[in-house]
Amino acid sequence: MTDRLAVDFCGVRFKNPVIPASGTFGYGREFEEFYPLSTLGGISVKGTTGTKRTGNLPPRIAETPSGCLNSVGLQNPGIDHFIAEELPYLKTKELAVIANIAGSTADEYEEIARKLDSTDVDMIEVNISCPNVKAGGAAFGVSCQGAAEITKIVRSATKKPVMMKLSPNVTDIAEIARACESEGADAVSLINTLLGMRIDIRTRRPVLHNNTGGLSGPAVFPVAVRMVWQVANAVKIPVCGMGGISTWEDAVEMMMAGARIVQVGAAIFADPMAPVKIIDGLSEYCQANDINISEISGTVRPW
Amino acid sequence: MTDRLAVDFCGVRFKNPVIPASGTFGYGREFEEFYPLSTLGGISVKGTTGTKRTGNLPPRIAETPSGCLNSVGLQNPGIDHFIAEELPYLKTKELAVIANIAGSTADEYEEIARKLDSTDVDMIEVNISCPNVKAGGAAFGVSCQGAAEITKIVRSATKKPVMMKLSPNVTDIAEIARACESEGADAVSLINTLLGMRIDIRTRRPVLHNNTGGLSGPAVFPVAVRMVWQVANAVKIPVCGMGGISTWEDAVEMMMAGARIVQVGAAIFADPMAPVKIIDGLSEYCQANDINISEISGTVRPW
Amino acid sequence: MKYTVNTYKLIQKTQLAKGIFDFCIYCPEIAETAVCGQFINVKAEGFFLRRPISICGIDRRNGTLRIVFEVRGKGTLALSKLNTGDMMDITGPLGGGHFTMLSPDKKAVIVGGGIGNPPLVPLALHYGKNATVISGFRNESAVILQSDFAKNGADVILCTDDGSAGRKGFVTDALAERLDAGECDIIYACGPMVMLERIAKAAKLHGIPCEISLEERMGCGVGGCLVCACRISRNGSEEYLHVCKDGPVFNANEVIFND
Amino acid sequence: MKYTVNTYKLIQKTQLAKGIFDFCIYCPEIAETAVCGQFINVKAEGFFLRRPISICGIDRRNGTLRIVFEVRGKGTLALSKLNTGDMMDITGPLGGGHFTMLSPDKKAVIVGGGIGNPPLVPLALHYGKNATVISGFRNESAVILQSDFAKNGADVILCTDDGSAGRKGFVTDALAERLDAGECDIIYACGPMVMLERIAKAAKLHGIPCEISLEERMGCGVGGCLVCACRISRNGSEEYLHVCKDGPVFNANEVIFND
Ligand SMILES: Cc1cc2nc3c(=O)[nH]c(=O)nc-3n(C[C@H](O)[C@H](O)[C@H](O)COP(=O)(O)OP(=O)(O)OC[C@H]3O[C@@H](n4cnc5c(N)ncnc54)[C@H](O)[C@@H]3O)c2cc1C
Ligand SMILES: Cc1cc2nc3c(=O)[nH]c(=O)nc-3n(C[C@H](O)[C@H](O)[C@H](O)COP(=O)(O)OP(=O)(O)OC[C@H]3O[C@@H](n4cnc5c(N)ncnc54)[C@H](O)[C@@H]3O)c2cc1C
Ligand SMILES: Cc1cc2nc3c(=O)[nH]c(=O)nc-3n(C[C@H](O)[C@H](O)[C@H](O)COP(=O)(O)O)c2cc1C
Ligand SMILES: Cc1cc2nc3c(=O)[nH]c(=O)nc-3n(C[C@H](O)[C@H](O)[C@H](O)COP(=O)(O)O)c2cc1C
Ligand code: FES
Ligand code: FES
Repeated sequence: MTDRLAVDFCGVRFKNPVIPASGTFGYGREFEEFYPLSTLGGISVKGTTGTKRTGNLPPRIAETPSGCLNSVGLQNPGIDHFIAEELPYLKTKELAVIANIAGSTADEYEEIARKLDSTDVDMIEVNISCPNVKAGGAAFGVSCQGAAEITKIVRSATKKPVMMKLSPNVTDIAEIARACESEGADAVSLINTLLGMRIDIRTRRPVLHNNTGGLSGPAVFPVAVRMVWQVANAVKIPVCGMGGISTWEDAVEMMMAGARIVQVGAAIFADPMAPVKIIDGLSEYCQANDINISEISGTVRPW
Repeated sequence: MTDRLAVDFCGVRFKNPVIPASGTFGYGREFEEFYPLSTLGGISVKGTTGTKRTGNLPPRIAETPSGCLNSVGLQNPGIDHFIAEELPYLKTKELAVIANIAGSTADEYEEIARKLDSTDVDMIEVNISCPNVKAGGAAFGVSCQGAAEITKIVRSATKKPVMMKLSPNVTDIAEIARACESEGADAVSLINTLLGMRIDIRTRRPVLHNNTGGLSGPAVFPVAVRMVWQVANAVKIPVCGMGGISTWEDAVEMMMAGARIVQVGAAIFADPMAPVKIIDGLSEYCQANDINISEISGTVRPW
Repeated sequence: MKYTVNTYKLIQKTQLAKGIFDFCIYCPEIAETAVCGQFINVKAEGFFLRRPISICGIDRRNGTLRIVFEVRGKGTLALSKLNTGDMMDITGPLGGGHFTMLSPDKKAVIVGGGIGNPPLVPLALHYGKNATVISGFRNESAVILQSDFAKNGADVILCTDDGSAGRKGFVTDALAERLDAGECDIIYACGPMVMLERIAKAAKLHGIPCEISLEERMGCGVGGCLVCACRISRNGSEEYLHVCKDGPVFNANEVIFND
Repeated sequence: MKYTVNTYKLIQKTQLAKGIFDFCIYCPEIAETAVCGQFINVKAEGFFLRRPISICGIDRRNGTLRIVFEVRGKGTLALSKLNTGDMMDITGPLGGGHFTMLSPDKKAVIVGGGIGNPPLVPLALHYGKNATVISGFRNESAVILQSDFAKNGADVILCTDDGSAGRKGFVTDALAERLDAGECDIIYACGPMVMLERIAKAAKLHGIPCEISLEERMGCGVGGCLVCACRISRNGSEEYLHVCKDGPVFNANEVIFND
C-alpha cells in the first residue's frame, strides 16, 4: 500500500516522494513536535555553508498574495556542526537525508562536498540559486558557465548523488539544467525563489531589511510547473520539483509536469501538517487509481 | 483636488496615473457599461498587429493562486481597423490613448509604428514580451540585442513617445531596459506576464491549449515591484509600472518603487471597478497627506 | 450603465440534488434588465476569477434572480457553502447573445443535458403548452428542475443514461423522435459540447432554427480580454467570437465544433 | 507532541476598545500545556502567513485560552470579523522562552505598553498583591485590561501619553519612581522596542532581573525557517536567535537593541 508511493531517485530510495524544502524545515527537529520525521520521504536540510553564518538583518519575511518573500541569507551553523550534531540525529530517523549546501566561492562548495562525501547523507543538493547572499549563491546559478563550474567541482569532490538546485531568475532555465547535466549532475531540483520586493508605504522602506527577497508559496506554482516541464524535457537526469506546492493535487501536477519527487516549502508556514496531508492525499490517489506514484511522472500530454 | 493626481509622462498629460493594462480592457467600450472612460488616466489598448490575428485555440485562461495564466495570443483586428474604428471613438473620450503594438518581425513593428505616427494616439507601447505567440513577441524582449533592434526601428518610424514593454522572463531586466534607453526609448513599461503552466490532473493535459501562458494578477506583484525598482535605478527615462496591482496601496507601492504611472490588468477580472477604486484611493491618499501623487515616485529608501 | 457589479444578498438556498444548489438572490438592478440566456459572474471567496453562472429565473417584481449550479471544483464548492443572508459579489447581467423568444404560440423544443438544464427553465415557462422539454441526466439522483419545466404545461420528457428515471438513453434520441413526430419552430439547447453538436446536426437536418448556449473559461466576462473564444462561422468567414459578449447563446448553425 | 495544529471554536468575543478585541477560544489541547509568555499562531482567512498572538489567559479547567489583539493590518482585521461560534485555525502553544514565574511572594514589577499589555495579565494574577503593574497607552480610549490586572490585588499604575487617563507620561518614568521607591525582585515587560530598551537599561542600572517579550515577523513559528531573528548576546558572543523558538521572552540583558 505505502509502497505505491516509493520512488527511486538517483539510486536513493524515498518511501514517498514528499520532502520538506531546504530552509523551511530546519533540521526537522522542531517538526517532530507535530509528527514523526519518518512520515516523510526525505528531508532537505537548511542550506549549509563552510563555516557558521549569521544571515541577514531582520525583518527577513514579508507576506505577499498567496506567498511570502524571505531574506534569511543562509543563517546556519556550518558544515562541521551539521555533520557532528544534526546528521547523526537525522540518521536515527527513517527518511532520506539530503544535505543542501551553498558557498561564496567554488572552493567553499568543494570543501563542503568533500566533507559530506565521507558521511552517510543520502544525497547532496547544491544551492546555486540563493537570491539573498551577496557573494556566491545565485551568482553561480544564473549563467550556464557558473552552474557548470560548480557542478564540476562538486562532482569531483564526492561520489554522493549530486543534485543541482536551479534559480528561476533566468531567461532560459533549460539551458542551465543542460549545463549541469553535462558536467555530471545526477539530478536537478527547481525552483528556488523568485526575486521580489515589498515596500511598507507608511515608512517608505522595503519590508525586508535586505531590500529584496525570494518569493515562494502558491503564487509561484504556475511558474514552477512550467520550468519543471521545460527542464524535464531538456535533460535526461531526474528532476525534483518544487515551488508553491501546497496540496496533493499540486504534487500530482508537478509530477505530471516531469518531477519524480517533490519538495514542499512555504506551504509549511501556512500549515505545518502540509507535507503529511500531501502524502496522505497521494496515497489515496494511488489507491483510487490503482497506480504507483512514479508512473505519473512526466505524463502530461501537451496539446 | 483631482490635479493632485495629474502626472506628466513623456510629455503626455495623464489626469491620473491609472491605466487599464493592454489586453485586459479591450478598447474600453465594454467597460463604459460600468463607468465613463474619462474616469481613467489613460488606456493601453489591446495589442495590435499589422494584420488581423485570430489568436490561440481556447482554453485561453487558467486560474492560479491569486492570479491567472492567459494565452490569448494577440487576437486583434489589425492596425488599420484600430485606426479606423477604435481610435476615433477613444479620442472622443477624455483620456490618454496608448497604442500597444506587437509584430512577428521587425518590419511589422516598423509598419505599425509608421501608421500610428500620423494618428492622434498619445503614445506607443511596444510589446516585445508577449509569451503567447510563436514568432516575435518575447523573442525580441529576452535579449538586449532584440530589444535594442525593435526600439531603434520603432524610434525611427515615429515621433510619438515610444514606451518599450519589457518581459520579466529574463535574467537581468535592468540590462534590457538600458538597451532600450540607449536606442532612444522615451519610457519603459513593465512587467508583462511571467511564463507559467497549469495541468488538469484528471485529463493530464495542460489547462491552456497553448500549453503555457502568461501569469499575472496579485501573485506576481512582488516580482513586479522588484523589477520596477531595479529598472528605475538603472535608467533615466520614466517607468510605467504594472504587474499584480489591485488596490490603491499597491499602486502607491509600485510608484514608490520607481513607477510614475501604473497599469492595472488582471485585477479587472476580479473586480471591473478596480481601476476606479484605485483612483479614488489615490485621491484620498494625496489629500490626507497633502501631496501630489507624482511626488512619491521612486521615494523608497532602501536599507 | 448596462452592467452592475455589487454585493447582493442570498435570500434562499435549496439543495436540489447531490452537489446541486438552487440560489435565490435579491439583486433588483440586475433582475430589472436581465433576459433569458444571460449569465452572472460570481465571486467565490478565496478565488481570483469569477464563476459564470446562467440565470435560471428572473423575478422582476421581487427583484430576485435564481441560479442553479453544480459543485464542479473549488470555486463552486465555496459558493455552495454560502448561507441564506450572506452577501454575494456579482457582476451582471452579462451576455450579448441571448435566447430569441418567439411568440409563445410557436412550438419550441428545449433540450438540456445535466447542469445545462437551468438556463432553459424560463424558455419552458414562456412557451408553456407549446414547449417540449427533453432533459437528460446521468441517473435518477441527478435529476433536477422537472416540476419547474412543467409548471406552465410543457411536455417534459425525462431521460437518464442508465434508465433509473424516465426513459433510458440520450436526449438526442428523444429529440429525433420528437422532430419526426411533429411540428417544431425552434430548438434551444444547453449541455455538453458533444450533445450540442448532435443537436445542431439534427436541427440542420430538419431545417429548424436552433440556439445553443456555450461555455468557455472566462476572464473579464464582458468582452475586454478575449480569453473566452469560440469558433464561429459568420458571413462566410471563420473567426473567434467570445462567449461572454457575443454569446453565451449562439445560432447553432454558426458554431464550429472542434473534432 | 508538544505542538498542536487544529481548528478551534471561538466561544466569546468582546471588544475592549476601538480596534481591540478579546477572544476566548475553546482549545483544550493547547490550554493543557500552555504557559505564561507563550503565543499561538492564528490563520487569518485569505492570508498566507499565520498571525502570532500572545496568550493573555489560560483556563485549564474549562479548556480555554484568552487572546487580546489589536487590528493593525489586513490579517488582524479579518480576525476581528470572526463571530462567536466560528472556527479558528490555530497552532500552539508556541514559544520556547517564556516568563519565569518566581514564588508569588516575590515583588514583581510588570510594565506593558499598548498592545504589549495582554501577555502580562497572567503575571499580575500570579503575583497578586506583590505585583506592581505599570501599563501605558496612547490615550484614554486605548486603555484596556485594567480590572484584569487588578483582580488579585496588584497595584496598577495607569499612564497615558496625553494624560487623558491615569498619570500623564511614559511607563518608564513610572517605573523609575517605583524602582526608587521600593524593593523589586523581577521586572517583566512587553511593548514597543524603544520602551523595552529603556526598561532594560533601568533594570540593569538597578541590578534587577528583567524579562521582555519580543516581536518579529514570522514564517513557520516553530524554529524551522529562521526568519524571526533577533540579536542576542549570550556566553560572550552575539548571535541571531529566534523569537518563535528561543523566545518570545528573553532575558533583557541578552537582547541587543538596534540603534
Ligand atoms: C456562460 C456560462 C454559464 C454557465 N452556467 C452554469 C450554470 O447555470 N450552472 C452551473 O452549474 N454551471 C454553469 N457554468 C459552468 C460554471 O461556470 C463552472 O462549473 C464553474 O466555473 C466551475 O468553477 P469551479 O471553481 O467549481 O471549478 P474549477 O475547475 O476549480 O475552476 C477553475 C477555473 O476554471 C473555470 N471553469 C471551470 N469549468 C468551467 C466551465 N465549464 N465553464 C466556464 N469556466 C469554467 C472556473 O470559472 C475557474 O476560473 C456556466 C459556464 C458559462 C461559461
Ligand atoms: C510573539 C508575538 C506575540 C504577539 N502578541 C500579540 C498580541 O497579543 N496582541 C496583538 O494585538 N498583537 C500581537 N502581536 C503582533 C501581531 O502579530 C501583529 O500585529 C499582526 O501579525 C499584524 O498582522 P496584520 O495582518 O494585521 O498586519 P499586516 O501588516 O497586514 O501583516 C503583514 C505581515 O506582517 C506580520 N506582522 C506585522 N506586524 C507584526 C508584528 N508586530 N509582529 C509580528 N509580525 C507582524 C504579519 O503577521 C503578517 O505576516 C504579537 C507578535 C508576536 C511576534
Ligand atoms: C524561509 C526560506 C528559507 C529558504 N532557505 C533555503 C536554503 O537555505 N537553501 C535552499 O536551497 N533553498 C532555500 N529556500 C528555498 C526553498 O527551498 C524552495 O526552493 C522555495 O521556497 C520554493 O518552494 P516553496 O514555494 O514550496 O517554498 C528557502 C525558502 C524559504 C521560504
Ligand atoms: C488576458 C490578457 C491579455 C493580455 N494581452 C496583452 C497584450 O495584448 N499586449 C501586452 O502588451 N500585454 C498584454 N497583457 C499583459 C498585461 O498588459 C500586463 O502586462 C500583465 O497582465 C501584468 O499586469 P497585471 O498583473 O495587472 O495583469 C495581457 C494580459 C492578460 C491577462
Ligand atoms: S471573458 Fe473576457 S472577453 Fe470573454
Ligand atoms: S518563524 Fe520560523 S524560525 Fe521563527
